[in-house]
Amino acid sequence: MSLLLLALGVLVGSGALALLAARTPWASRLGASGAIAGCTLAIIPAVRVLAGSATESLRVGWQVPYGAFFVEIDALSAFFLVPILGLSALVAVYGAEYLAAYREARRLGAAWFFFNLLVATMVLVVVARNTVLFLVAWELMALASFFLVTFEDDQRSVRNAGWIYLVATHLGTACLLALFILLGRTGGSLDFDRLSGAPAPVGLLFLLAVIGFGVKAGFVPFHVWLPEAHPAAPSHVSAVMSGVMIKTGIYGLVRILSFLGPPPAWWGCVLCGVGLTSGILGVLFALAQHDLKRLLAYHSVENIGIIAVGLGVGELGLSTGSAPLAVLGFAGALLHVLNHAIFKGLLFLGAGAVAHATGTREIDNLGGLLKRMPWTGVAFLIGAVAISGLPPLNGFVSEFLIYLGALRGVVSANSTVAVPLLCVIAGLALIGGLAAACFTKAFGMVFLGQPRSEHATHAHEPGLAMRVPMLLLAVSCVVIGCLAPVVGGTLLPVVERASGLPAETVRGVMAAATGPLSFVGAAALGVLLLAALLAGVRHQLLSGRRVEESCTWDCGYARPSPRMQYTAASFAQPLTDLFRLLLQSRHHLVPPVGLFPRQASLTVDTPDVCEARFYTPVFTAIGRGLSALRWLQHGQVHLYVLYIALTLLVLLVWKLG
Amino acid sequence: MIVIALLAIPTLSGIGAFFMTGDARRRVLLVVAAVLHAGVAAATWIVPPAATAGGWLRLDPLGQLFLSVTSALFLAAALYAVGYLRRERRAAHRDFEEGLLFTNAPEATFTACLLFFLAAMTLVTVSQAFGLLWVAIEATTLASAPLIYFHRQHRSLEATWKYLLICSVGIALALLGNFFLAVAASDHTAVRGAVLLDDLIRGASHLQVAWLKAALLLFLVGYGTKMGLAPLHTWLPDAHSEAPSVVSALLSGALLNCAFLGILRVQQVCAAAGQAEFGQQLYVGFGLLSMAVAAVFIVGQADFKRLLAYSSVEHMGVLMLGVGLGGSGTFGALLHAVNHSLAKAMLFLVAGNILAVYQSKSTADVSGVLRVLPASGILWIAGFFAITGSPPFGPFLSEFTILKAALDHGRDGVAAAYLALLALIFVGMITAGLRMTQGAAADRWTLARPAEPVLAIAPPAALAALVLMLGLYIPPILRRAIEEAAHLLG
Amino acid sequence: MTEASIGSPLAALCLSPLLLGVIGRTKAIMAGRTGAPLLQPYRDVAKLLRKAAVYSRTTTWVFRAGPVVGLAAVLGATALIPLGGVPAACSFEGDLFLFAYLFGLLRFFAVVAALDTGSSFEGMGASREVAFAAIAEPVLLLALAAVARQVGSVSLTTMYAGVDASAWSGGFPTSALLAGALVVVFLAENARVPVDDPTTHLELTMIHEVMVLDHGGPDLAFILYGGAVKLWVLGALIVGLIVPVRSGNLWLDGAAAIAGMFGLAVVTGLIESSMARWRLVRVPQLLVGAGVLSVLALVLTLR
Amino acid sequence: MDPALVFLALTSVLLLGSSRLTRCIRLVAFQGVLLAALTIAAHANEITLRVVMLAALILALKGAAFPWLLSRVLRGAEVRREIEPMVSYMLSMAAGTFGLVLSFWLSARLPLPTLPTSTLVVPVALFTTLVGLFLIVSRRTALMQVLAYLVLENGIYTFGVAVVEGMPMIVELGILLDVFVAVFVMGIAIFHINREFDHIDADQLTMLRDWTG
Repeated sequence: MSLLLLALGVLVGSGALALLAARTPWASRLGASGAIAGCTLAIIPAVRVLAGSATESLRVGWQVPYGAFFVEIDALSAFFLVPILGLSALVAVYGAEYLAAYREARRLGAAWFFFNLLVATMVLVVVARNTVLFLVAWELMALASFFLVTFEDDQRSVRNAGWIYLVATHLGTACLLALFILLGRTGGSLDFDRLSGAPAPVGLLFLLAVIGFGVKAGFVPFHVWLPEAHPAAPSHVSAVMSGVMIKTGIYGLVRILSFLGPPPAWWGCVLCGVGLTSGILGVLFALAQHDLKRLLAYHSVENIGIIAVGLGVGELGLSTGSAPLAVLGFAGALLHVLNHAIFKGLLFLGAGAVAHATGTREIDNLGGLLKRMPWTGVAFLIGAVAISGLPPLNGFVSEFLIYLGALRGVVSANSTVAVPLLCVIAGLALIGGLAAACFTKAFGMVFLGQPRSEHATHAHEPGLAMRVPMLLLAVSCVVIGCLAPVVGGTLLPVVERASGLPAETVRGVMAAATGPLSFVGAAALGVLLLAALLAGVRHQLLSGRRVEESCTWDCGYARPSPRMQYTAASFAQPLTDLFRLLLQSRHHLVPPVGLFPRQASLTVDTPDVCEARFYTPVFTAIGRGLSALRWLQHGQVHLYVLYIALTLLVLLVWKLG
Repeated sequence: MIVIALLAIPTLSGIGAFFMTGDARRRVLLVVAAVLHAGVAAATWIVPPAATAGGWLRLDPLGQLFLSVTSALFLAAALYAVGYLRRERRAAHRDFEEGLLFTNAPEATFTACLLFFLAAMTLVTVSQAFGLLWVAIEATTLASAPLIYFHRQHRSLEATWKYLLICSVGIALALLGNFFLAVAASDHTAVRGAVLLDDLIRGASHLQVAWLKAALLLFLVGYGTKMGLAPLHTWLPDAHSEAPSVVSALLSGALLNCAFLGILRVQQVCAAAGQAEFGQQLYVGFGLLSMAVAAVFIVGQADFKRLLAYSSVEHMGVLMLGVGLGGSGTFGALLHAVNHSLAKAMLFLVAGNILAVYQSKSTADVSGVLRVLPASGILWIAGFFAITGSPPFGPFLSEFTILKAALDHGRDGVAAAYLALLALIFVGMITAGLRMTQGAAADRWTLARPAEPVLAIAPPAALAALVLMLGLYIPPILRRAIEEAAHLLG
Repeated sequence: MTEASIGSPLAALCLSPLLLGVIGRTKAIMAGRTGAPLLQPYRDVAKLLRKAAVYSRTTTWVFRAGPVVGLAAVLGATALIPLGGVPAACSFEGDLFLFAYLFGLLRFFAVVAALDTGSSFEGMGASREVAFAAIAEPVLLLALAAVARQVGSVSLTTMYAGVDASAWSGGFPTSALLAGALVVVFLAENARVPVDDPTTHLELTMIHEVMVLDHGGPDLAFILYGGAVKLWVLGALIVGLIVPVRSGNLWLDGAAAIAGMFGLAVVTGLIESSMARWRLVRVPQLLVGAGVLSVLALVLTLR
Repeated sequence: MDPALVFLALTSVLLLGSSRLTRCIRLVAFQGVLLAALTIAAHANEITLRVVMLAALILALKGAAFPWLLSRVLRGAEVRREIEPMVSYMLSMAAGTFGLVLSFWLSARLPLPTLPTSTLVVPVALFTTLVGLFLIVSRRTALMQVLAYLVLENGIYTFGVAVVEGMPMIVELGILLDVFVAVFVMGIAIFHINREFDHIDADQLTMLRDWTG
């Protein structure tokens, strides 16, 4: 625990120093090294707890109302700490080089201060065991990330994104305030060990939690801030926000669910429904995007949806008292938290490297980068396969657990539970297929084929500091994929903490699940080896023979040019057409006219449907309603006095009459 | 003795400042008086002063709390005022909104009124008799009116007129309230002719309930006008936006508290008479109404000083709501009074800096403050987050306490409305705040960035530091004081 | 490793090209031609393996990796597929998901390899491939889930071991519906008529064939062979359902299943020669229809 | 003391109906005199020096000083009569009668604990207060509003002197001082308004507002 506090000190301290050294090149060095040191310090106790040592906790008085500095690292916190700290450390290395490009334009001190503050507050959020402490950390986390999002605040779009983010997260916090106070109504104290949903309507608390934490996590329809804010932020920050910060929402949800006692079945259904909606809409909108980082942001919505589905399956299991369902659901969800942190962080870093090298995030302006940025390309490819949930990588393992849980439920449970679970299976399959489509598009259009623009032609591989983190993340994707059973084993205490089931039950189910997991791991290894073997065979076959280079087969067309390549939009078109009802894309068509048309163009953009169809109208309506009331302040002093007179008379007549 | 000193320091130096010649010396006097006053006020925390003037002047925890805030704010304001007066041009200069020429009021008058204003507010905090309290509160109006009219141009004059008229009418009603209270007391020998707060509280059980209630209503409307509760707040945005920022800071941070104290005094008596609920339900109503009305004008507000003014209306609503909820709500309200005063005064001072450079009060004309005036920009945005109740600043804790009080007392509807209004106001405030601070700097500043004099930055920075401190750590001594004060209100 | 466990993969590896031959021969006969010999596919593969290769300058290692990974994935899948009553080489709870996702892996690399050429034709094919697969995948899994629910078991081998005559006598409609759904998936995943026409010559209308335009030599051999094996394992899913011979004697069951496979091949040939390829826009409707079938089947099992 | 009270009520009614500012000033001055008389009458049983001083002071301020001050201001600003008010004079009268009823109703709700020197005190005081409020609301010129404020003050003060006994001298003096300063400052303000805007029409002072409809 002392290590954790020390780490927090290091993080905040180094950030402050970076702030002081804002003008000097020391700002980056101080900030980054501080972040790395802090993370490495803090990860030690987390790993220790995960390795099975006892829960560490510390409670000291804090001179604010209802406050206490009460922190604890139990298995659940530790499990969230690991990705938070690991990813943040890697990202700090990456950021040191990434931000260097801005050195002339901006003072990097603030950026590093808020980055380290963000890391520190994320840590505090997952270890806090007192409501006030939690909320303060929670809001600070939001503020720090807000200032990071608006790093390039001289661009209008960035300012707008920051505004949306700030408003959204604040509204979410409002729900959390009510939630926690209601939870603490009976306990007499706002420490977590005294919270309970006993008196209040538990259903309300559940909904408050889903909304309050769902805003941060990015559940549809509370996700609107996500596709705005993540692209706006510097890429290393997007990696942290998308990879781990939104997971604090999941953490909060799991933590609260553990307070609320045995769930009714509809909670599970709600979570599954929200999850599937988020998953499918998220991936569909991702498919329709042409900004690489926006696409990735929507995929965060999708993956958060998968996690929510896992939680939903778990809740269904708890409500029906079927341990396998519960354990597998929670295990899948939690493991997916870790996995998504890894590959989404990796992908955002890759996208950052691309933007850094080419100066554009427009997929249709890129292409052929694999030749120019081989390392980034490989890393991105691995990330893409992983996020599509394909074996032999880690993404498949977590989805497999959820699938297995759902299938077990379908086979055993009664139809009321089986129906949502079947929806889960079908939904996950659809999501998987669409995700694969989306990432073949992303990787194919960005890294393969020929460059579609000057930017892409002159791209170059980034430096070591940006490459190494990506490669490490890529490696861990493979490792987790192959070591599935081992990972499953480490999940035991976490699942036990999250589901609240007795230890031996969890152990029993997981033991049953490690069989399949080991097969999955073996299959992963097998496929890799098989591929290696076949590659060797192929090499042998070709070794003696003449291997020629020529131009791509162009079906007899005379002069193929890069501009004739399939674009991202056209690649996604069959699917976007299929789901046009949901997507509501806007087409701007300049049709070719005449025999020799001078010019013709078609641009398609897909604004977020929730924002366009719901939030914007509502906000404008509120604004109009309020401005209608402004006549109250019309400037006529007589009438002002009349207000006073009337108030007095009304009160007198009402209270004395 | 100490109490007398507290009153004498500003009064005498005010008279001195009025007749003194030489701006430099007068400014020194202003600062010296402020420092002395603050010093003595601080001393009261160590040695609790004895009652004087036959118990008419006494510093109970409630008074001490508000006195300390007032004194601290005045010190900051005085320091700021020195720099401000240096910046102000003596000759006639052009008004940036109407473009007419205008001159300032004589600096002597300004400084003198500033000090009299402090004296009046001090009197409010220490007076233990309702009559005296009334006199003091009316005196604050009269002393501050010339301050608002420092810039002798149309809008400030209009603001002054409205301020005078509306507040005078309000206070007049409060006077009637005083008489009613006396009548209520005249029923029983135990309290007949009682003028001191303590006597009234002691014999509260003998008070005539009907008259007491009527008196409460009159006090509420009267002092509520001064405090800026909707719909009696109408003077507030005008006065705050047209007064020099340093004055606005005092009006919003100290004056409103004084009116609030007036209402609290009556509530003390009612609580003692067992009529606490009668007032409290009214307070909740006024609180929510004020927040709602403030929200109406905060969302989409184009003038950033009016924005701050309406935010004051909102926070006065929060205070009333807290007191109306009672129990821990009262604690929260008093804590919030402290937080709001510090934060809002800080914001007004920074607004002065921005106004001085951008020469416009319109949020549309101001952008890129963070680049043009880094220090002010940081303070400005921090202040906005503070005043809208975001951690790690003080207001978050107090607003949280009030929310908890509401929910703990089972007033879920009130809590929901409170949360919704706070959220709405957050959106309105933050939209304006961000629009001003973020963005690229206009070209005219890319070459030469305007200077930020230390006297313009240090006072608000100090206040900001206090607000931050109160958000992370509430000193036990302050906490105890607030608890005692809340205890006085039953 | 008993002979039982290697039986199914062995059959898949050895006999799968023969399926192509059978289909081809069936179509030829229907068209009144003699057609190529049944073993032609083996010859093709062998020939291609002996050839040299030409690569586009645009391509990278991804293009070369595509066929390799694809074949590896399919071979992996053979280890999971039971052949009627004959158990799979390895079977575990939820192996059907691994099974389905291995084809996802195959598809992923086939698509990126196609995109690597930068040819708009191959891009076109790739985009259709992913679009249809995205809908086919849920149908496949729903159908398998239905089987699982019907039999009450969660691994392919046990599931198909549980499918016996009673499954038809008792729940006839269910199995029929599932078989129908699986057939559609089978046709779509293997790029057969009415979804795709493997023998067409107009790139604009192709799906799978156009993706492999640039592949040649051993790579094409891998793809060809991989395609055949894929045809086999997906077919096995259907055959295991519609040939409910569970005598307990592995040889008998195996023989029945293999016979069923070739029967399926003949049926495929008949379908291909009796109907034309559908317009691309109608393919999703076909797949969704299959989805409806499996949902219906589920409703029946849930009842 | 009833006659004094009745006169007070009458003057208030007259104020409601009168348009000439000079006349209004005189009426308010007369109210001041009445108030002084009331002060004496209320303590008729024991006339102390304190009471006399108070009465004298009231007479000096409300009967002489204020009228003088305001008529000076009036001379400064070249306006003789109230501009057409928001509420016509007839309607004002009607409203006045309604106010009278209301004040009697209210006073019925508030039974005086100790027997008052006159039953008219509370209603008349309330009535005058209401009239003051009404005038502020319904009249345009700033000067008229100051007068109205004085009427309001008078009403309240009537209540003070007639009902409340034992209000300490210091407070009484403080109150009077405050009122004096208030009127004085308002007078100055009006002077400035007249100089800046060339009119003292308060309802044209609407530059500061949030409503641009």
